[in-house]
Amino acid sequence: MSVVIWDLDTDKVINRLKEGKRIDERAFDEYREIKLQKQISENADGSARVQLGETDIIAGVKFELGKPYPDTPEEGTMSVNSELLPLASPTFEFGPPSVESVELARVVDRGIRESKCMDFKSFCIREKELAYTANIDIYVVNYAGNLFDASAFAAIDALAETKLPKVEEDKLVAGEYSGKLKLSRKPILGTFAKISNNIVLDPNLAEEKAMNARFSVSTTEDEMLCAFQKGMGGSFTSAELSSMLDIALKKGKELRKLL
Amino acid sequence: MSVVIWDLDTDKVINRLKEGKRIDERAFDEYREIKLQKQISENADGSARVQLGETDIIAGVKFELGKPYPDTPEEGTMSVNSELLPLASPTFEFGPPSVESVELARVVDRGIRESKCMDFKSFCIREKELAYTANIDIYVVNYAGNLFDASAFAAIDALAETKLPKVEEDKLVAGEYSGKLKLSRKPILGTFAKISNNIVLDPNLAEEKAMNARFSVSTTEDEMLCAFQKGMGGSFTSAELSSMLDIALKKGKELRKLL
Amino acid sequence: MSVVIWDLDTDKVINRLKEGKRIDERAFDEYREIKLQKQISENADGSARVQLGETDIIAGVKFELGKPYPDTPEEGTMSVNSELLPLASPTFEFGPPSVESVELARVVDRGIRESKCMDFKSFCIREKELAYTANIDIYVVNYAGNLFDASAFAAIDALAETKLPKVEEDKLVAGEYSGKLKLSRKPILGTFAKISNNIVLDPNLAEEKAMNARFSVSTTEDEMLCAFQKGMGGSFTSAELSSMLDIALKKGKELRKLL
Amino acid sequence: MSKKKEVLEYVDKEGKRTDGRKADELRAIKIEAGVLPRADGSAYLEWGQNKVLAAVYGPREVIPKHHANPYKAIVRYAYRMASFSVPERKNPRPGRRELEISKVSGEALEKAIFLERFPNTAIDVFVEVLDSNAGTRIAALTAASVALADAGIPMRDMVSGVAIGKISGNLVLDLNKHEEDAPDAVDMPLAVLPNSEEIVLLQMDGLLKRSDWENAFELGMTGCKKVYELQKAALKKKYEIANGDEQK
Amino acid sequence: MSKKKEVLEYVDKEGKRTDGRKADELRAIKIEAGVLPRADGSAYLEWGQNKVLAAVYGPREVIPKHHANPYKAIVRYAYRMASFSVPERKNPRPGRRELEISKVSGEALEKAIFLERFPNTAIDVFVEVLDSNAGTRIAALTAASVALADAGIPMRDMVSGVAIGKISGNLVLDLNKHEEDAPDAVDMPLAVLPNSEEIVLLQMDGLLKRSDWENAFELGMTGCKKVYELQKAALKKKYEIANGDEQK
Amino acid sequence: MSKKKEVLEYVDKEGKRTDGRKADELRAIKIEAGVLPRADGSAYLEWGQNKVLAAVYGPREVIPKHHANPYKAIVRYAYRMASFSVPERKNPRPGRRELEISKVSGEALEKAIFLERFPNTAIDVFVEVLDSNAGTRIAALTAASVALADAGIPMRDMVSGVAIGKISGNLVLDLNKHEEDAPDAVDMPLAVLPNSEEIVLLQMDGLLKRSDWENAFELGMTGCKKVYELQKAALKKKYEIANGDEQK
Repeated sequence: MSVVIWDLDTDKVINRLKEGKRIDERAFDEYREIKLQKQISENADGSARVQLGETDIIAGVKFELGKPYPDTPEEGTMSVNSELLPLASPTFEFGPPSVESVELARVVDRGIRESKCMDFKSFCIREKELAYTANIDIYVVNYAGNLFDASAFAAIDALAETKLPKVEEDKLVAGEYSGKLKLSRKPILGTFAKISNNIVLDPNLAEEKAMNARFSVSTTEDEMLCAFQKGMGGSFTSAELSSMLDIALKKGKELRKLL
Repeated sequence: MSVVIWDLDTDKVINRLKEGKRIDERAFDEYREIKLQKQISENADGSARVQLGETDIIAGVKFELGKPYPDTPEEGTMSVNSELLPLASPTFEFGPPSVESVELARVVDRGIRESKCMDFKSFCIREKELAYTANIDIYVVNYAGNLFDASAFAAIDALAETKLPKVEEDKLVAGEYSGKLKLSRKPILGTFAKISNNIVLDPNLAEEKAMNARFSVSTTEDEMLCAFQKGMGGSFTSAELSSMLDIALKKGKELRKLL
Repeated sequence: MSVVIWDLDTDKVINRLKEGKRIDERAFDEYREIKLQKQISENADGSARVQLGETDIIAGVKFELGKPYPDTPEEGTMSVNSELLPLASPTFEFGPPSVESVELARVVDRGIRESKCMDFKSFCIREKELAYTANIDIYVVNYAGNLFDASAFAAIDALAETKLPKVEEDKLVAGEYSGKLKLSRKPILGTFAKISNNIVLDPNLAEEKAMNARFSVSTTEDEMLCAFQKGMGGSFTSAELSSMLDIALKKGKELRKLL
Repeated sequence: MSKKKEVLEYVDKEGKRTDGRKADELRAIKIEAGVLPRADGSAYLEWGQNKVLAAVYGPREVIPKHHANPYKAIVRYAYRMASFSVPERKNPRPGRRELEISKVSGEALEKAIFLERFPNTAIDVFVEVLDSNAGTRIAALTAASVALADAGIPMRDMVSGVAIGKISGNLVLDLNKHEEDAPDAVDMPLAVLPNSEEIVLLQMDGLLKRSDWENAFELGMTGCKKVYELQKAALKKKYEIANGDEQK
Repeated sequence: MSKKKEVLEYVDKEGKRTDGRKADELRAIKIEAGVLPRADGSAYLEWGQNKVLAAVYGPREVIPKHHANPYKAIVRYAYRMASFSVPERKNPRPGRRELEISKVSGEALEKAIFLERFPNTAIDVFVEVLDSNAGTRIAALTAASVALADAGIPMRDMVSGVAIGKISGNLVLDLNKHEEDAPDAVDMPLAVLPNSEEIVLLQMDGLLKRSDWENAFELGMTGCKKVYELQKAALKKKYEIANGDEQK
Repeated sequence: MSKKKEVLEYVDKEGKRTDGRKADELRAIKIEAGVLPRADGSAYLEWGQNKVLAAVYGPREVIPKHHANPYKAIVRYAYRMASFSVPERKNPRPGRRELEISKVSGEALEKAIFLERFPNTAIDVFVEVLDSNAGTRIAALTAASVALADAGIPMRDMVSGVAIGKISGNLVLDLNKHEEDAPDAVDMPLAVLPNSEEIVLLQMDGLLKRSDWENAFELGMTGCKKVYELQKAALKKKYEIANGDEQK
């Protein structure tokens, strides 16, 4: 029932690009429709659901308490985890995290962490002894291309809604909060696919299967770039990079307004 | 050397049941012969071996010390683990716990825990800080049907023999004890197999292979039911349930006398 | 590119032994050439690289802090780990430690530990609370026979170069040291292969494939034996043992001079 | 001092529970079929605070092949809780509770499906719990049953479920977490084929009297039938929408 | 202060050990063959406080197939300790010690079995330690050897074992845990084919003089031969019972 | 109080960095090809304090077979750090960082190799880091590229890499660990095919201005070309030695 013949799709994607068109008629620098649902889980300290076209992501934030790392005794930390749920695609399976899932989590992590949007010092409860860890868990529930941008968007949206749980006797009090998490920036990830020699923003499933190189960049409201990730066996030129950076900054601004 | 043709056995089981008989001539509500051996391991804090027909189970109890859970700061806890050892059957293999082994451990666990036979408050050594955990480990050494009842029986028998190890300087003193574990109840598990439309107690290996539904209930001396588990793809009617509950209560009383 | 026909090699090994010769012309009690490189990693607290013929081993020592075991409250400890890296042979794969890797680590461990060359009491920082653990990690980077002796030699050499990291506020200070690790003995492992009825020291790759029994003994400068390990499906006589022990003591002395 | 020790009034004199429900009243249930485009069938379900997504893939090839049954399809059911779906963060790896629930839930679906029509295949059912407040295994199974129908898999009947509870001596339907945490609470998840009233899932924790069984089952059956109506309505709604689309 | 530092008299002037045994005296050994009906062969063995169950399955198909040897059967040996068989609870997952013991024990059995008669098959030997007090690997191997014979697997010889020890300068047989924990204890597990006196298993921990080897081996050999007689007796007893049954 | 807060001068008025290097100066690099006899190709590389060993096996059979690609060879790249190669002991099991670096590094090699000539095979690249001080992924990839050439695998071009950094507002090449730990440090690992100047690996951490890209890339390209010369020299040296051997 889920038979997909990628080669045919790939041919179609490439042939349309030759005519200057994408198979779903979008402009080369156009995102699919984005739907955002906030606070989808009461038990989460923050959560969001993002649908980017048919790609569907649930992100939730949950704090835990722990000891600060020895080299940052006055700071808490964050951790991003992702699961490509078998709900989301006939090709996803349970098991240890795939390398794709690891890359997804780490790119989302760096896009947020390197923007310095969170003040990890504010996570510290007692120096050297007790600090919050923000666990950001990303669940892919429908896979239709560009998990990177949809996941990063869901993560930053969940964080924007996140409250810090109350701490009593060095334990978290479930369901009680001591304030909102402050975000000084809202980084937005922009991911491009290179297909033949065309570069398109926000590849859908068929485009992802046809792409030979991928590039992602996280951008902030103050026009900074805070993480790059090039992937796949193909290559980019310096000029292509320049162009993608410009588009990502522009599109990042538009997406940030949706938050 | 261990070739077994289940289909033939299944036919035989079903044909005899049509004649109102079980293949080993037992009554429908009759247990196989039960042999009980107490204290089979000196290093265990409590142990027992139970043979139910050819099914052969070793259970041992071993305490550890740990921190109470935050929501029960004045209580210790228990944990049941089971292993379907490759000794026990040509079909058992080493590896991560099979789902059958997980279900076995959890049904035994609930049969004991939900009877409230143990006073977990008595496991507490220092509130919020130190409490006993009773590890009940079940090893299946010969598999000949109805692991549930044999394992539950071995577990409760091992617990009935269990002594609490002495604690000094917040550590367990190996081989020294501070008293016996108190059990306010002795729950007995009763497991039924539905084969065609017949329901039999204590299925043997051939009957288990022929069964399409399974039901287990844990009963106590004060005639309480403290855990149900329905398994397999078949179904039961409410009336069948009523009848199994009555038999389990009656048979539980008989088995409890053997402890 | 890595096709190896072992049977042919095995025949050649056996035929040469019949003529009283080894395929690489060594005497039966002769080691291959040994090259030793010290301090190959600055981040390690001690490290060494040993090439025994083409067999190539990297060993590194790294301390961690932990709680002493309850039964030895005044002692630290050591732990040996080995990895048969896929770099080292077309037959090695990533994954959980193979039983060969476990045996290698344990034989190296016992050869060192049982010689009592380290004073584990000197590893204790605060009784019952804090002590050093010496992690000795062995990486096989080229596999050409007799991993046991090469690994044991690399381990003892790394230990001979090892410095104890400074401890401040119960934490290790990276890159600062409080003194050298003292070794009261330098145990040397000697490994023999039985091929047909010949016994040779330091088997190379082809000899290992042809051997039916293996024996290893660790010897010290004060002529003590401190660990035996017999392996493989073949057998030894008591007289063969006597002879191997004598050779190992003699050759151990020679190798110890290289340290 | 411990919260569990407080003597609580779980059902007041007028028969009202702490959240205002009557003994036989279910929490609000919302079901939507066909919500995940990649899956062969899917459903989203809210049951009080519980939120679950269910997806069905299959009948499809079984890998590895020796797990296949030459006489019928096998059902593989995976119940999982999102790490943030519970008050204290759950380790993302599946625990023993999730494995057991997956086993009995998959078995509960078997009788409802014409498995014998699809030998050598697997029907995979995945359910993810996004938020929870007691009763998630039944919420998951209810959603899974709708997702199976949405996938067009031929079924004898739906599987409809509810949990029966006992608190402070009263049999009630569909315990919430506050009630489930009562010191003497009994929790009995039940799932049936609503037309034949056959029991396909039954578990129970707590101390129950023998004489309670018949009443508890009867109460549960009325709950299951209410759930059944909601399941049918969700499927009908999707069918109407699909039909409407076609007629446009 | 530490217990290990106390100067202990492990062997008194009359040559008696702390548990009353003489230097060359084994602890009480009891062996029963054929105790697990599902297995092709099995044995239960008590050796002092040590208690082990051994089962043999095979020769049987090797899965995965590329592990098979086209010239002979492979022996797969699993030594495991029950979590409660030791003073401090053991993690149920097999540790590195168990894996190493399994490796050398399986290898020790190879020469005793006519493996070449069963190419492409596996002979699986499983041993579970239920209680322990020093010497379990030898107890396990001794039981395994009886279980192999009980399975009717053609053997050249039994494998019989014993541990030789040295405490306070005295060579003794079969250390118990108290002796094994002595600060200068040497422990040397040995297993042989008793008829040919070939060494098939040999390990040693502790500091031993070169000149001790020959005496240690001789002492060990006498112990192995005693164990061999007990193994034969257990098999004979089972054979007689089986025979008796047939003649009824 | 924390060390990171100190205002540090990372580049002085004369443009010198704390270790005396100029902005566009690489640390000392030493490359040796063909160092591991069992491997089909190998290399040892030192880059400042970084030390790595790389080995290549293949093209060889893919197991399991369904991972193979019928149109071209697949590249499997494993970057691992020895437990003692970092200031604080690393758990020997591969972490998520190692898995991600392995993925992007393997992908970076694909375009350099004529993969289409070896359908259904795997080219396995293993790199072990023995000592580290910032920049190990680039050191590893540089060594891997030499090992591939040493294995005689037909290549379009080498893969040559360098990390570009930004500290205290200055773009510099090849950050060391001290520089990388600066509070405002930017680290941008880059790898290219030096002849076509195509980018095959690019990552970046830190806050970078848009306008920095072009300058950063240009700086990186000069670094990559220096590395390329060293790679070629190492291969030439090995070839000469090998040739010399033949001519003896």
